[in-house]
Amino acid sequence: MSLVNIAHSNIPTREQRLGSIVSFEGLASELAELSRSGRLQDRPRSFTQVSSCASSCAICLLSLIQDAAVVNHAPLGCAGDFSMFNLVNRYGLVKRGQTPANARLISTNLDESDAVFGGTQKLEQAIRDAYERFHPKAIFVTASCASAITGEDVDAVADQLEEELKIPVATVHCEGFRSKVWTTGFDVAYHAILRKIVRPPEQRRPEVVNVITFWGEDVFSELFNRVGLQANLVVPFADVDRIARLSESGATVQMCSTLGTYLAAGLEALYSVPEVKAPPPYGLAGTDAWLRALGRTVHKEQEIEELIASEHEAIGPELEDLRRQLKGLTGYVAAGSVHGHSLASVLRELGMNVAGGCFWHHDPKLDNGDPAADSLEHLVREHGDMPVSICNKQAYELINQLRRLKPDVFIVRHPGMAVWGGKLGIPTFLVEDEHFALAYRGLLRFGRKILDAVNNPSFYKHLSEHAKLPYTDWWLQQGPATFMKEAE
Amino acid sequence: MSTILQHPRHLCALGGQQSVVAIPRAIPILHAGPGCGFKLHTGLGSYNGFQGGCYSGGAALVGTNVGEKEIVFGGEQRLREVIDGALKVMDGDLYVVLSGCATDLVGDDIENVVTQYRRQGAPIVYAATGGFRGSNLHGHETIVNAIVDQLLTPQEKISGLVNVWSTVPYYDPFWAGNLTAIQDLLAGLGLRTNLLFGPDSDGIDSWRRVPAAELNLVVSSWTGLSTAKLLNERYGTPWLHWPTLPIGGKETSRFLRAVTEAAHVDGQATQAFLDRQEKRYHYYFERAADFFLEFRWDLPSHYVTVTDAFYGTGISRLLSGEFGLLPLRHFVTDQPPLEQHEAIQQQFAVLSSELNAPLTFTADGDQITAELREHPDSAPLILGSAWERDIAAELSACHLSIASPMMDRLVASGSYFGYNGALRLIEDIYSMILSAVQ
Amino acid sequence: MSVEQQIRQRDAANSGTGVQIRERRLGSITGFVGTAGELVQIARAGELAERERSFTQAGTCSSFCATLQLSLIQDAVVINHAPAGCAGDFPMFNLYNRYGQGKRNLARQNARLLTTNLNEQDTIFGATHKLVDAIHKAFRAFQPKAIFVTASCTSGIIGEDLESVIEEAEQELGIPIASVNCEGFRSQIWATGWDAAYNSILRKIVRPPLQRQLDTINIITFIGDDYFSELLQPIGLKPNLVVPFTGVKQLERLSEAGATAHMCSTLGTFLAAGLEREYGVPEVKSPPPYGLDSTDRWLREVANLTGKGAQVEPFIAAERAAIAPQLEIHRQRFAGRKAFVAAGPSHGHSSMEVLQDLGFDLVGSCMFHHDARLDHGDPTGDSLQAATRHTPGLSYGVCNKQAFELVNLLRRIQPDLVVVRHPSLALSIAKLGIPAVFVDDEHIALGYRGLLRYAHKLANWLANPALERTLARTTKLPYTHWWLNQPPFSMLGEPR
Amino acid sequence: MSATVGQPRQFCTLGGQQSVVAIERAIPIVHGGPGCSGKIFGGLSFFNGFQGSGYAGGNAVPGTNGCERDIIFGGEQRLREVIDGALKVMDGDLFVVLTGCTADLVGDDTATVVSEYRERGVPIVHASTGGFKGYNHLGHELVVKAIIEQLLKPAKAINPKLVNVWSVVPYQDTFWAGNLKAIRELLEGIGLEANILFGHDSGGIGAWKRIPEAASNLVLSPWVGLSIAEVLHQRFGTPVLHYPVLPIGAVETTRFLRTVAEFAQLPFQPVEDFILKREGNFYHFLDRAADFFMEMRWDLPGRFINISDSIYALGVSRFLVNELSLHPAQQVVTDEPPEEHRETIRRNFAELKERVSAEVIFSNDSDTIGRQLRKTGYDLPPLIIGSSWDRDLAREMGGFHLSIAMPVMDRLVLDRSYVGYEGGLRLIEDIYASVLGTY
Repeated sequence: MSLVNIAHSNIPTREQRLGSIVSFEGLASELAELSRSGRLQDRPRSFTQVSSCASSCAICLLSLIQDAAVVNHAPLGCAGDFSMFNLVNRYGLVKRGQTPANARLISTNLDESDAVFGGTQKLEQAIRDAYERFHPKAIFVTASCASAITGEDVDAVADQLEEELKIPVATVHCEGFRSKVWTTGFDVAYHAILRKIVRPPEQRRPEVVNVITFWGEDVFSELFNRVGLQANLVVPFADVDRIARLSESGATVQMCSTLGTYLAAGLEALYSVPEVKAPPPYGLAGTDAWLRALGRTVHKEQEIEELIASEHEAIGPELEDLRRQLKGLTGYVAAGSVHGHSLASVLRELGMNVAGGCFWHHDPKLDNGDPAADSLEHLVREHGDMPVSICNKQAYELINQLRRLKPDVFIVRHPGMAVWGGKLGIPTFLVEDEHFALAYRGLLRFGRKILDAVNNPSFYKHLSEHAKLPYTDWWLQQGPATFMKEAE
Repeated sequence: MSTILQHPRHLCALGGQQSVVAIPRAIPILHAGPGCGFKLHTGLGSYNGFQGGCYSGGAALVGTNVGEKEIVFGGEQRLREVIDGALKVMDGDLYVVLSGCATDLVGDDIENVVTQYRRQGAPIVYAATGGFRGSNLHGHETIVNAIVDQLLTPQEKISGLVNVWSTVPYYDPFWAGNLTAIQDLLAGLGLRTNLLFGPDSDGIDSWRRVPAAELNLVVSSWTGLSTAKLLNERYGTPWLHWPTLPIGGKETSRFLRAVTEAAHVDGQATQAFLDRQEKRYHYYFERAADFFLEFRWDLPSHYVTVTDAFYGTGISRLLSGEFGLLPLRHFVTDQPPLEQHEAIQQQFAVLSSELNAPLTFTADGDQITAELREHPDSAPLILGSAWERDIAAELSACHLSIASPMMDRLVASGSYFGYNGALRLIEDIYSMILSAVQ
Repeated sequence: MSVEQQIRQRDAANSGTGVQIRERRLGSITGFVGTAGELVQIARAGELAERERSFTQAGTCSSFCATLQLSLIQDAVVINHAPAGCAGDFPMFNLYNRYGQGKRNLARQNARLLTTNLNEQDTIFGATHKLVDAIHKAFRAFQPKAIFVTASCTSGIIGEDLESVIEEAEQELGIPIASVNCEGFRSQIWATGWDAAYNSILRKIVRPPLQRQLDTINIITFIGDDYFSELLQPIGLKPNLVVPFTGVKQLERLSEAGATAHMCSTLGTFLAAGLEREYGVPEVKSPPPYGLDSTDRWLREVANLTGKGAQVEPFIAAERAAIAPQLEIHRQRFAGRKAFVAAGPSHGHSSMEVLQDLGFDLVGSCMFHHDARLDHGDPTGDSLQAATRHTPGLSYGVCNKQAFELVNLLRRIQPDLVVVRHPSLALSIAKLGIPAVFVDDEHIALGYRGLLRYAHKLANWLANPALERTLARTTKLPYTHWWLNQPPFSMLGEPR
Repeated sequence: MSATVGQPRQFCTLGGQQSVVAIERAIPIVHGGPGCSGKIFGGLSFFNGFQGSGYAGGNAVPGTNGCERDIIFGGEQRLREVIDGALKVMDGDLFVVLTGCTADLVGDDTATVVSEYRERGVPIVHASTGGFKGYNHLGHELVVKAIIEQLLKPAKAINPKLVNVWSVVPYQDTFWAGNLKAIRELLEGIGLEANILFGHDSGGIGAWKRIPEAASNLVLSPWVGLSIAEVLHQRFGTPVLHYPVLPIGAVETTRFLRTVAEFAQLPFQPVEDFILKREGNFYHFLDRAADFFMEMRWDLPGRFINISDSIYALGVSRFLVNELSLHPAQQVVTDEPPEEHRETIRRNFAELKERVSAEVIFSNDSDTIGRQLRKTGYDLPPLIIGSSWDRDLAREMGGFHLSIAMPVMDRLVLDRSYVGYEGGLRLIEDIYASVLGTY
C-alpha cells in the first residue's frame, strides 16, 4: 500500500510517487479522466517564470512547531522566507492569546569555501548552536540545492548529533531542484516527523481526531465538541510531545489532502490510525460528506446527522440572502490543487458562476489511492464541469486567462499572485486564513467577504488605471498554453 | 448650543493665542487670569503633538494675570502696565491683546486702551476672546479678523499672489507641514503663495501684503471663510473655498485644477505638473498593492473618522475612493456653525450612495464611545484623537491619532496634505497595525 | 464697602466650603530679591510683603494644581464647571495618568474628566442646570466613588451656586460630591489649588479612623515612583503614597496612619495640618528628606513619632557609609561647577541641598513663590533656612515663572547647570546655551541612594550639551536688546 | 568565514535580483532553483517594508526553475529556452541573467550563452551570483559591474554637472526609494545633476548609458559601491568622492553638501543659500520640539543602540548624538563589512570627548548580539534602532524599539526617508511615535 519506509531518510518526489504534473489546459472532467486512467502527463514549458520550492513548504510547517528548531543547511538566500514564517509565528501566537516570540530558525550560511571544502563541520556547530540557544525537544535539518550538489552527508551529521544531544535530529530532504511540485516539501517534512517524532501509542484515545492544518484559526473544535470529539490540530503551533502522540488518536481528517496526504496515509500504515477518506469540508455537499465519513470512522453517525441538520438550519436564511446578492456574479479561482477545488465548490454553493480555475499542480491520485477522497471528481460531480489550467504560478499565463475571462471577482490562495488580478482592475482577494471558508459558517463568511470586495472596487480600478503590465503587446494576444511543449 | 464634554478635543476662544504664536515675531498679550495662557499652551501645543512654545509661546507668554483686585475694581490700569512693559521687553513686530473670561465679564474697555497705543504708532491690535465666547477655532477667526480690520491698509495688486488660509495653527498638529505642502504645490502651478503663519511666513510683512493678493484660498472646513468675506468686502479680492483635505492622487489633482481655474493660470503648465506628481504617487501606490492584496492577516475593511470635516471627508475619499475601504461611521467634532452642517453632509456623501455611513455632529467623548459600541464586532480602523485609544482597545480595533489632542505622537514638519501626504498617512496607518499584530 | 471688606466677605462665604488663599493664610508672596538669609529673617518676623511687577508674563492658576491631584484618583471624576479653555490641561493629566498606571501595572485608561463648556448664554442666564446634567452624565459613564466639581473664573464671577446643586445630587446619587474653590483669579499662588483640593478631600472623603495603623506613614506626593520604601522599610515602616493613583477607599483611611510626612511641604502643608488637627495624625515638621542633613533629621523625627528610635541610628550610619565612596567621586567630578535652581519653594530648597551635597557651587536660586510660614506654623519646617544653613548670603529671588527675569539673570551669572522644575521654562534657559535639567521624577534624588541616582542623571545631561548648543546657535530669544541690558528685577515694584 | 546566522539581516548574492527590479524597465532572469527568486522576494522585498512586485518583480521574474535533469545534464539549453521566451513575453529595455547555486555549482557556461544574445544586439548581461558567493551587498555590486563591463561604452563628452550616485542598496535598505529621491533633491539643490540609476523616474537603461558622461562618482556609503567606483575609474577615468556617512539632520547634511560642493568646485553662494534655507526650516521644528526633549517627564531613552547595516549605524548615531544629545550605547554593525573598511567605520562613529563614545561590535547573529547587549545595565529604558528581529530583545530589556534595518516586518514603507534635513525630522517623529505609543 503506501510507500512509507521510515528506515530511509528520503522519499520519492510527488512526480515520482503520485505522477503529479504542473501543466495542463482543458476541462476539469478531462483532467479527472486522464488522472483516473493513469495517462496524465506533464507538458514542460519552454518559457517559465519563477515558482516555489520544497524548502519553503518544509520550513513553513516545521518552523511553527513551538519547541523544535530548524537548521537550514544552505546559503543565506534559502532563509529568504524566515522573515515571513517569523511573522506567521508571532501573529499566530498573538491570535492564540500568547506572548509573541521569534521562530527558532538558524542558517548555516554556506559560503564559497564551504562549497569547495564541504560544510559538515559548520552543520555540526549550527546544530549545537540551535541546541544551546533554543533548548529544543527536536531539531530538523533542512537540506538545500547547495548542500545536495556539494555532496554533504547531512544524515550522518544528524545521526551523530542525535546521539550526542539525546534529542531527535531529523534530516529533511527538501532540496529545491528535486521537484517541480513544491508540496513535496510537506511530504519530506511529514516523513521526518513520522521517522523521528511520532511514537508508538501508549494508550489509545478514540475521541481525539487529528486535523492536519496550516496556520488557520481552530474552526473544528466548535463542531467536534458538539459530537463528543476533540480536535487535535497539527503541525503548526503544536509541540513535539503532542505530535509524538498522533498515533493514539481515533482518526485523521484533513482540510486539504494536498497538504496532509502523506502524513494521514503514514499514520494509518504505521499505527493504523484510520484516515478519513472524503472530499474536503467546503460547501454544503463537501462538508456533509466529510462529516459523514468521519462519523462512520468513529461510530458517531447519529450525532453527526443531528449536527448536519442543525447547522443547515442555522445558516439557511443568511445563505439564501447571500445567494440572492451574489446571483449572476462570476468568480475565478487560483490556488493549490485540492484547496482550489474547495474554493471553486464554495463559489458554486453561493450561487455564483465559476469561469474556471488555475491550480498550481495536480496529483492524479493521493497516497491513500481511494477515489472517494478525490476532490476533483467531487467538484465535477457536485458542481459541474469547468475549464481548468494547471501552472506552477506562471503569472504570464494567468494574466492572459484573466484578461480573456474578465471574472467579477478573482480569489487567490498563494503569495505573489493576487497583485496581478488587481492590476487588471479585477476585484481580487487572498484567502488569508484557509479555514475562513470552511464548513457551514465559513460559507457565510466567504460570501460576505466577496460582497465587500465587489462593493468597493475603487482600489483595483485605480491600480489598473496606473499600473503598466510587464508584458509585450504580442504576448497579451497569445493563448495561455502557447509555451507548453508536447508531453515528453 | 455648547454641550457638556467628556474628554474635550477643542478649547476656548482664548486658545486663539496659539495663532498669534504661529505668526513669526508676533507677541500675544493675555489680559486674563494667571493660568489661562499655560493651560492653553499645554492643551493645544505641548500635549497635542508636543508642539513647543517657539518664540513667544509657553513661558514667554505675556499676561496681566488678573487677580481679585482687578475683578473687583477693573483691570485697565493693570493692562496699561503690562503693555508698556511688553513694548519695551518683548522684541516683536506685532502685539495682539487677548481678553480672557474674567476681564470680558467685568467689562474692561480693552479696545479703548489698545486703540490709544495704536494711535501712538504701536503695531498693536485687540481681539475679544473671552473663553465663554466660543471655541479656539472661533478665537482664531476673531484674531485674524481683528488684525485684518485694525492693521491692514490697501496695497497695489501683485499678480499671481495667493493668500493661504488653512487649518488652525497648533490646534491641527499638522498645520505647519500643510502650509509648506500648499506652498510647494502652488509653486508647481507658477503661483506665489503668501503664508500668514509658520516658518515659511514673513510675519508682519506677509500680513501687510494680504490686500495685494489676487486670490484668497481658504483650504479648511469652515474657519477662514469669514476672513475671505471680510477681505472681499474691503479689497474686492475673490476667494476659493476648498472644504476637504486634498490628499492622494485624485483629490489633490482635483484641488489643483480648481486653483488653476480660480487663479487664471495656464492650464498646460498645470497638467504637466499634475502628470509628473501623479506618476510618482502611483509608482508607490503600485508597489504597495501587493501588501493590500496579499497581507495575510486582519487588515480592517471598515474605518471611522472622529475629527473635523476637513480631515474626515478628505481621508474618507482617499481610503474609500482609492484604497477600497468601507466607511462605518463619521463624527464631526469641531462644532462647525449650524449653517455649514448641510454642506458638510454633502461633502461626506460625495463618494457614492451605498458607501454612505451615519454622520454625527458631536464633540463629546461619551457620545462617540456609546455610538461606536453599537458595532461590537466590526473591529474598524479608528482615525481620531488620542482619547479614542480606549474605545479602540475595547473593540480590538486599530487606531491612529490624527486629531487634537494628540498625546501619543510627536509632530515636527509631518503632514497628510497632497500626494506625499497620502503616502505618509498610509505608511502611518498600516505601520501602526503591523506593529500591533506581532 | 472698601476693597478689603469686599474681599473679606467673599472669603467668609467661601470659608464654609472653600479654603483661604495662601496670600492671606500663609502670607505668601511672588516677588522678592535679596539673599536667602534676608528672606528667612523677614518671613520669620512676619514682615514679608508682596512686591508686584508692572510687566508680567502669564503664570499658572490654582485650577491647574487642584485638577492635577484630583484627576489622578483612580475611581473619582472631576467636572470642571468652566468654559472649554480651562480644560486645556486635560491632555497633560491624561498622559500623566496613563504613564503612571503603566508604571504601577494598573490597566491603562483615560483620566475621568468632564467640562460643562460654559458659553456666552450661560454667563447671562447661569449654568447650574448644566452642572446637574454633567454630574448625572459622569455618574452614568464612570460609576465613580466620588465627584469633584472644580470652579473657574467664569463660574466664580457669574456667582454660580455650586453647593446647592451638589447637596441635591449627593442625596440622589449617594456618593460624596465636593466643590473645589480653585477659581483662577483668586490667587497668584497656584499652590492654593492643592490646598483647595485637599480641603475637599478632608471635608468629604477622609473618615474617622476605624483602626489605627501606626506603622503606616502617609506621604503626600506628585506622580514620582516610590523611593520612600527604601528609607522606611528598613526601620519597620510602610509608606502610603497619596493622593495620585489611589482610590477613594484608601483616602477615607488617611486618618489611620501613624504620621504624615512630605516630599514637598509646599504641596502637602494644608492636608498634613488638617489630618493632625481633625484626626490627631502627627505631621512630620522637618523639611523633606533630600540631602544628607535633612534626610537624617527627617528620619529621626519619623522614627521618634512612631517609636522606631532604636533602629534609625544604625540605619542612618549604615546608609551614609554605603554611599560615601561613590558620593566622594561625584563630589570631585562636580567640584567647582556652578549650579542654579528654579523651582517651587520646598522642592526647590531640597534640590539646593542635593546639589550642595554633590559638590556643586550654588550661585543662586529663584523660586516661584514663598510661603512666609506653613500651616503648622513651626519654624523647624522652614526648608529655605535648612537649605542655606551654611550659605545665608546666597542670592535668592522669587518670581512666579517670569521667564523674562530668569533669562536676564541667568545670562549674567552663566551657571554650568540649571535645575528647573516647572514645565515650559527649560526651553528659555537652553536657548542661552545653558544645560537645563528638568526634574521629571521628583523622588529620584530622595534619601541617601537618591544622591547617587541624581548624580548619575546630572552627569548624563552635562556630558552632551549638543541640544542646548544647537538651540543657542539657531534660535532667537523674544526679548529686546534693551531689556537684556536692564537689571533683572527692574520691573519689580516696591514692597506693599 | 561566515558564521551561522539566527535571524538573517541580509541574504545571498542572488539578492542582486532586487537591484535589477529597481532599474526602470529592467527584467531579471534567474537561472537557478525553482524557489530561490521567490524566497529572495519574500525576504528582501515583501516582508521588508511590504515592498511589492512593482513592474516586473515578485512572480513576474522569468526563471529556469532548474530540476534534477538540469543538475545532471547541465542547464544551458533550458536557459536559452527561457531567454528566448523572455525576449518575446517580457516588455523590458534591459535583461540581466543571474545564476543561482545550482547553475554555478554544476558549472553551466552562462556567460557564453548570454554573450551570444548580446552579440545579436540584445541588451542582456550576466552576473554570476550563486548564493554561496556572499551576501546581497556583493550581489548588488556584481550586477552593477556586470552592466558596466558588458554594456557601457566610453562617453563622447563629459557633463561637468552630472554625478553618478552609488549609495544605499535597493530593497536591502527598506527606505532606498525615498532615500535616493532625497539625495537627488539635495544634489540638485546645490546645482548638480544627480544620476541615481535606481527607483522611480531614475531613467532606466538611458540613465545607465550616461554613466560614463559623469564628471564624478559619489560613493555615499561606508563601503558598498567603492568597487563599482573603482571599475568606473579604471574604465572611464571618472574621479571618485567617497563620503562614508549617510547624512541625517542639519549638521551632517550641511557638512555633506559643502564637501560635495568643494569637490565639484561649485560656486559658493548658491550652495550656502540652499543650505541656509533648509537649515532654517529644520531648526524651526527642532526648536518647536525642544520643549518636548527637555521636559518630557518620562522615560525618554537615555541610551540608544543601533543594530543595522554600517550605513545606518553611522548616520543615525551621529545625528542622535550631535543634534539630540542622546548617548550611544553599543553600536552593532551587521553587514559584515570587509576587514579593510572596518577601521574607517569605527573612526566615523560619533566621537564625544568625555566617556560617551560607544563600543562598536561587528556581528550579524542575533544570539551573539543579544548576549553582548545584556551585559550592560541601563538606568533608563534604552532605545534599540534595529530590525524587527530585535523587538523581543527590546521588550526583554524594558526598552523602546524602532525598525529601520532589514527585515522591517512591522512597518509599511512607501517613500519615507531619513536622509537630509527633512529626513532628520522624520526620524525624530518616528522614534518618539514608538516611545509615546507605549503609553
